[in-house]
Amino acid sequence: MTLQEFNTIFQNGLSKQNAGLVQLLGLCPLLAISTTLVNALSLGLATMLVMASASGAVSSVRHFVPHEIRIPVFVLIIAALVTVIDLLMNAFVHPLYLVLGIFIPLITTNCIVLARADAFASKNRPLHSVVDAIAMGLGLTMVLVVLGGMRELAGQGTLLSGIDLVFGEESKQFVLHVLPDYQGFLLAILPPGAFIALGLLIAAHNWQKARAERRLHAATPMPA
Amino acid sequence: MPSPFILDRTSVTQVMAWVLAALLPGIAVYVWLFGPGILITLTLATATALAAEAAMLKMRGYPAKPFLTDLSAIVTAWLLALSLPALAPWWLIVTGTLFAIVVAKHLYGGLGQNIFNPAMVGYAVLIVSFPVQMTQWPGPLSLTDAPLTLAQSASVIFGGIPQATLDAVTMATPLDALRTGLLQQYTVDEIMTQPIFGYYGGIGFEWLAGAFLLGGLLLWALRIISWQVPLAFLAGIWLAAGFLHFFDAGRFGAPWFHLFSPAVMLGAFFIATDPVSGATTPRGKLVFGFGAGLLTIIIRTWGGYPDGVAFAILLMNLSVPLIDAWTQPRIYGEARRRDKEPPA
Amino acid sequence: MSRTLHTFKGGVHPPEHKAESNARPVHAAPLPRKLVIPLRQHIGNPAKPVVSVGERVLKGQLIGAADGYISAAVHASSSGTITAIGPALVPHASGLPDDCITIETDGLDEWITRTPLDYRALDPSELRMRLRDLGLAGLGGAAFPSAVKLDPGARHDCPTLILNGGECEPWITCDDVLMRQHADDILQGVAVMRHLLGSTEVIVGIEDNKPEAIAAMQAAAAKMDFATEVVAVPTIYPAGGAKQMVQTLTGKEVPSGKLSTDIGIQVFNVGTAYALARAVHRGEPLISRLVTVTGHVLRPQNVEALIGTPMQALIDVAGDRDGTTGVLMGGPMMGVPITNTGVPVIKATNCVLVKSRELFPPLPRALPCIRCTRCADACPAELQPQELFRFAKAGDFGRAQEYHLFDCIECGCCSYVCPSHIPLVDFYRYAKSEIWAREKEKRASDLARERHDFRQFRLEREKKEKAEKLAAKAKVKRAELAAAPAAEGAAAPSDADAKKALIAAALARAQAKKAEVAPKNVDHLPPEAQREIEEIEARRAKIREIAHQPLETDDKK
Amino acid sequence: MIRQARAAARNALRTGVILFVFALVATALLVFTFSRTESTIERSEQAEKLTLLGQVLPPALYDNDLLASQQGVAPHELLGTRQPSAMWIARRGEAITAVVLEAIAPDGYSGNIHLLIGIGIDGTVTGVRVTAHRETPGLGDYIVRSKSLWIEQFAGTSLTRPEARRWKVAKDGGQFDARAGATITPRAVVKAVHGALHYFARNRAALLAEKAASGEETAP
Amino acid sequence: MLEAILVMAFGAVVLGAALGYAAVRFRVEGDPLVEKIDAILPQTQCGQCGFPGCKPYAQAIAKGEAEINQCPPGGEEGIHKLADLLGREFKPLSAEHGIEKPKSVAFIDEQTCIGCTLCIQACPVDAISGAAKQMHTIIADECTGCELCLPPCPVDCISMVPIAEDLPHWKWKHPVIMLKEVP
Repeated sequence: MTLQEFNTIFQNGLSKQNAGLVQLLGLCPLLAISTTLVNALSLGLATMLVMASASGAVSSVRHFVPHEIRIPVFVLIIAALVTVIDLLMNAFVHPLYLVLGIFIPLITTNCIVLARADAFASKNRPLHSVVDAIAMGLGLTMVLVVLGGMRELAGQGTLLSGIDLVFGEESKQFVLHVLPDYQGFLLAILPPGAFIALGLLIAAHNWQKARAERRLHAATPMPA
Repeated sequence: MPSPFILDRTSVTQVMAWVLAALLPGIAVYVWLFGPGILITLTLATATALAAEAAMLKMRGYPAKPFLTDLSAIVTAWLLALSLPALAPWWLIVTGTLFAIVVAKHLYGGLGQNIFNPAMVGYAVLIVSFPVQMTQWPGPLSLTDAPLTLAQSASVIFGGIPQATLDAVTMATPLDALRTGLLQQYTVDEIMTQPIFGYYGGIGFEWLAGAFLLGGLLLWALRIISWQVPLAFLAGIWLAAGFLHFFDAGRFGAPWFHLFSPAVMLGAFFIATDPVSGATTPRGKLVFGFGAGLLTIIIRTWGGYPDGVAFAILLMNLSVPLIDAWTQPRIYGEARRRDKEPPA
Repeated sequence: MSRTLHTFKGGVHPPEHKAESNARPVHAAPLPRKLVIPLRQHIGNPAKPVVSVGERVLKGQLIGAADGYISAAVHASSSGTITAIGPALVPHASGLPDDCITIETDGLDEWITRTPLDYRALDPSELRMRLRDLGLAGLGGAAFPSAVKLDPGARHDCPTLILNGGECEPWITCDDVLMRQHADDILQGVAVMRHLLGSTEVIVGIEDNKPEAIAAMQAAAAKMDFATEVVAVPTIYPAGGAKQMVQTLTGKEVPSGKLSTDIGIQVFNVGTAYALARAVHRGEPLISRLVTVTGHVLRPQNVEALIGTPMQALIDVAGDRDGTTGVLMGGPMMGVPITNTGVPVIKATNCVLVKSRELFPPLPRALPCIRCTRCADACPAELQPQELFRFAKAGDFGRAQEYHLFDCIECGCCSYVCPSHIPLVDFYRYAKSEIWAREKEKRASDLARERHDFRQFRLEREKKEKAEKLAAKAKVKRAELAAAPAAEGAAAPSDADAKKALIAAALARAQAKKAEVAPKNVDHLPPEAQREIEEIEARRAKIREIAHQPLETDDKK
Repeated sequence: MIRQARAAARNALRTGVILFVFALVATALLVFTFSRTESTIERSEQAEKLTLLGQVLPPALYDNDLLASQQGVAPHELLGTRQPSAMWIARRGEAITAVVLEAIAPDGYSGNIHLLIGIGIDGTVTGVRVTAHRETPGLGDYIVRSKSLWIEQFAGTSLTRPEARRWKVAKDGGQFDARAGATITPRAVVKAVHGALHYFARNRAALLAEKAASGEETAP
Repeated sequence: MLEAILVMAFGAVVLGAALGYAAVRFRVEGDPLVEKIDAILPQTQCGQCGFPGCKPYAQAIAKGEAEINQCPPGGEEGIHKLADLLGREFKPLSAEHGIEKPKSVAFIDEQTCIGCTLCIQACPVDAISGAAKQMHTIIADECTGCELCLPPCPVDCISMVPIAEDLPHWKWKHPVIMLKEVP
């Protein structure tokens, strides 16, 4: 894998083909779980983990899978991996597992995982596929984190609340009370807030893209 | 420049100005009931709306003058202000107005493009986000010692007041009282003996509803609104509430009580009739209004928030494209259904 | 006897402005030095020039012959010399030039021989052809060839004949004045129409803001030998629209996509009846008409203008004023803006309306649509203008058609009432012409695909035929060769015979090659030609169909 | 036709086998993980429940295995239950010190509020927690411990402290304060806790006797 | 455990076999997509795309063997329509296949024409009539403006005449409402 390939894959994952902002895949967990930063980050990382292992697995067996049963095979692989992760989380980070709840098994049906398996991993070498999955997962996590941060900040004026669910009681000191004595803007935490915040994020992303294009246009002189 | 070359005199500005004028009787009764505080609320909402409108127009590259003078932003501001509790804190007014103008109106494309009624979006955002503040209504005239003066109102709105003081002034709105009473297993008749209730609706509140009705009839007389939406809306309320009341008068409020709440009259004549977010075909307007009325009663009876008018109208806003598509009227020269020739 | 009147939905009440021009006496406009006569003044095929440059023509002489069924002839409006045949500016919304015949008048105004027609004696179809050659077209505005409308068609008769004196557009009074002055002649024309259409009922519909015209028509009707009902209809725009007039007078609606003749009703403008009377009784072709010159002029009035007279000449008659901001042909609701006042008066010119800032203030800036549905309330076609606008603006022409775009009569009521001042009619015109253009394009590409496929098929077939022919020839040759030795007697086919067969085959190949060099198109001309003829027939049918559409808007004021 | 069908059958066999192999591998993976995590998960779940019980029961009150002491309780109006609910017995040494009851406040603003109520042997509330509710966010949800300390005010109350007429929210003249604009929810909770205390008082003997018996059964 | 494995295995076998059988048994021949693409293409049959006609190009696009931006007569509008139909991204017209020109028809200068019939053989839609040694004429209504008749003409008597906007072809323009300020 060359550096250039690596760069292209990462650019696609983080911005150009970003799962959350451009492809709009996997919105169900994206919207439901991004109430706080910690939740968002956890689900994002879990999804990334599933994606990386699923893509790697799919890519390694891609030559043995006939075209007509590729979807069942991919779903089988993904479902198995998700169940494994579900069990592991249940065993080792139980409080967080309780919060993320049904959204962990739901990763199975997260279109972004299957989409990458089918669109990329089934056509590329394992290393590329894993890198692509990580890039995509990171892109999704990024969006989730920003969304979670926005909603948590606007909704309850804190950041990193619930960190104790992951790192134990003593990590509670890391919770940032950004706006002390904040009234709380409930809408941000409720489902409609998720849609509005995601809409704003997508708008910002498009705006930034359009601006970059305009700059590029202005920079290259028109051929005579 | 193509034909036609002459125009009727009516303009958007005129239409909006009449809507504002028709709100005046309601505002007058409001002042009589709750004191002049509403004037501060209206002014604050108007100023916020105009500032937000101007800023958004500038950002979107539209000229400010024709759009600021169309008065649509002020209509939104007034409708929202009249839906808020009297003496609502200033930040509540500003937040709601900003949301109405910036998100509900301009992010959807500005005048004529908003699929939801902006004032109701502002209201919904506030009730969802700040349910406590949004349900603190001071008691109307006859139930409090004396209405607050303008200066006192200003200090309440801007200064904020201690919880205890507010608790002393506020009381449950008639709808709230009914709901609370029902949850405590009282019957409707028992609840209706509380002092907050008047002849038909809440004491004082029913006069406010009457004033809105008056303004609405004025708009109808001027042909600024059509008869279909308000009539269907009120019919929806009356029939739905009447059905439930008939079914079990002990557990469901009387239709007149529901009809004579200010929110219903304001909603029927000023909000559901908003042309931009409402249905456009004659039959569609009937469906739209009736649906909104029905949903209002459903939400009032079983929903999680005290009033349902705003949510009902927003929900019906959503279904407008469908309603319009399904209720396309017969055009000139098109066979009426009964005239249609049987298929050969 | 009074008739139950019906109302149509919608309509508007713009200020009438009729009094300005209907009080002054009618004069004939002075003979201009130059007449420009467009060949396309009517709906349908343009007339074909039958004169050449330099030729002297007499007043009333045929200079452009009708081309096909849906067409009308054009005539010299005065005597003089043809100076040009070719593109010249015409009154059209596009401002584009069109083919015209220019005559330099000699001032003699010398008539050709005019022969009145004995319409009762003539065969109806012969009479219609004569009327077509006399250039008769509807004078209400759409200028549909009258001969076609006078054909009752498959129904064989048209029981109801409506004479449209609605003239609902503001400012225009030419029909009003015509009815006041020539009521008898108009009814003479009606007599001819009755005869051709076999009508049993004649109704004249006149808006009730023209009492003098109603009185004049009633007086004239009393003198006729057939019953004519002169009915005052309520003044509302567009009461003079053909469909609206039909509904007001009979309560019947013209079915969408059909013609009023389909329900046994035909509608003519009063001016058309007058022109018809002159054509039949005096043998005069349609070379002049009554034109209202009004608006920002010193003496608003009606003038009798020759077809081809520059509009500026009429404005001069009425008295040009400073402060003119533009000129319209027609009324303020449906008129066409004229960019150059040198354009000629044509058969469809009912009014020359001079604008000024005071009379026609500039239209205010348009705001976005707020879906208030005032337009829907005003629409006489009972459409949903706000939806049509949305679809037209977005280029969603399919949906626009679903919402009955083509039932729009472009009366302008929607634009008139729009509080956002949106030029709605413009959007409908845009959408309609875009749809027509696309349909044309699609037909062209379908034709190209079909022809290409056929060509592929033909080439394939030719190849196959050639191969078959070759094989058959070789077989014949081989059979001959085989037969010869057999006839001779004994020997089995020898090597020499095989050789001969080969040579024969080669010969056949060479011959076939020769055949191939010959032009293919000639070979296959007969079936090709047959196909072409069929296609031409199909196209004609299509054109007929297209030409029928505008009928709906005919006689609109 | 027949050839096509035969080709299809051959392909079916091939894909069937391949999918079968994948399914086998995936299931094996799952079985392996499950067997390795099973015991840990069970421990986590128990710990979770224990934590919840611990919140309504001061640790000083018990030294037994609370989870093992779980018992069924028949539905009762005072508990607001329509289905059998659970109850846990706390012991210190051999003596029963407290019970934890499940109760439901049916008249919340929007539906049932599920409660866990710890009651000492002397009829004093040791703690109350809301385990599930659907109250309006921001309006009625301050009854949850993570949103506010409101629920803590029940600790130490009993049927007599305060007296019956003061078992109400402040707005109705009682001892328990409630936030302005949202009195329905706390009213429901207060009523439910009061009901549970009555239930305990009425069935105290039966409950404890039965439990003592069953406790003996489980004791070594 | 065994139960779970059995259920999984049984399901897998059945599903896999069904899919494998269906994939071969119900394979769909022919492609409705080609028809849809062909309907968008202008039917000029000019071959500028590198395929011998519009249909072959449509087939190539459907198979993914050709880009959507190889049709100069279809122009930007055509590319946009194709992009919408196929869910691909818009690409500007590829320069190597030609540039978008105004719609034209061929015109034969009748003075120069020697009647060689070469153009007749080249015309993909049989829009030229004439015979050997006789002057040829373009049937303007049927000419697609493909320019394929230009190269074979030995005397260069054919020229492309752009279709001018005249009154019968005039269209109403999209009305301009100035809502936004011009920056």
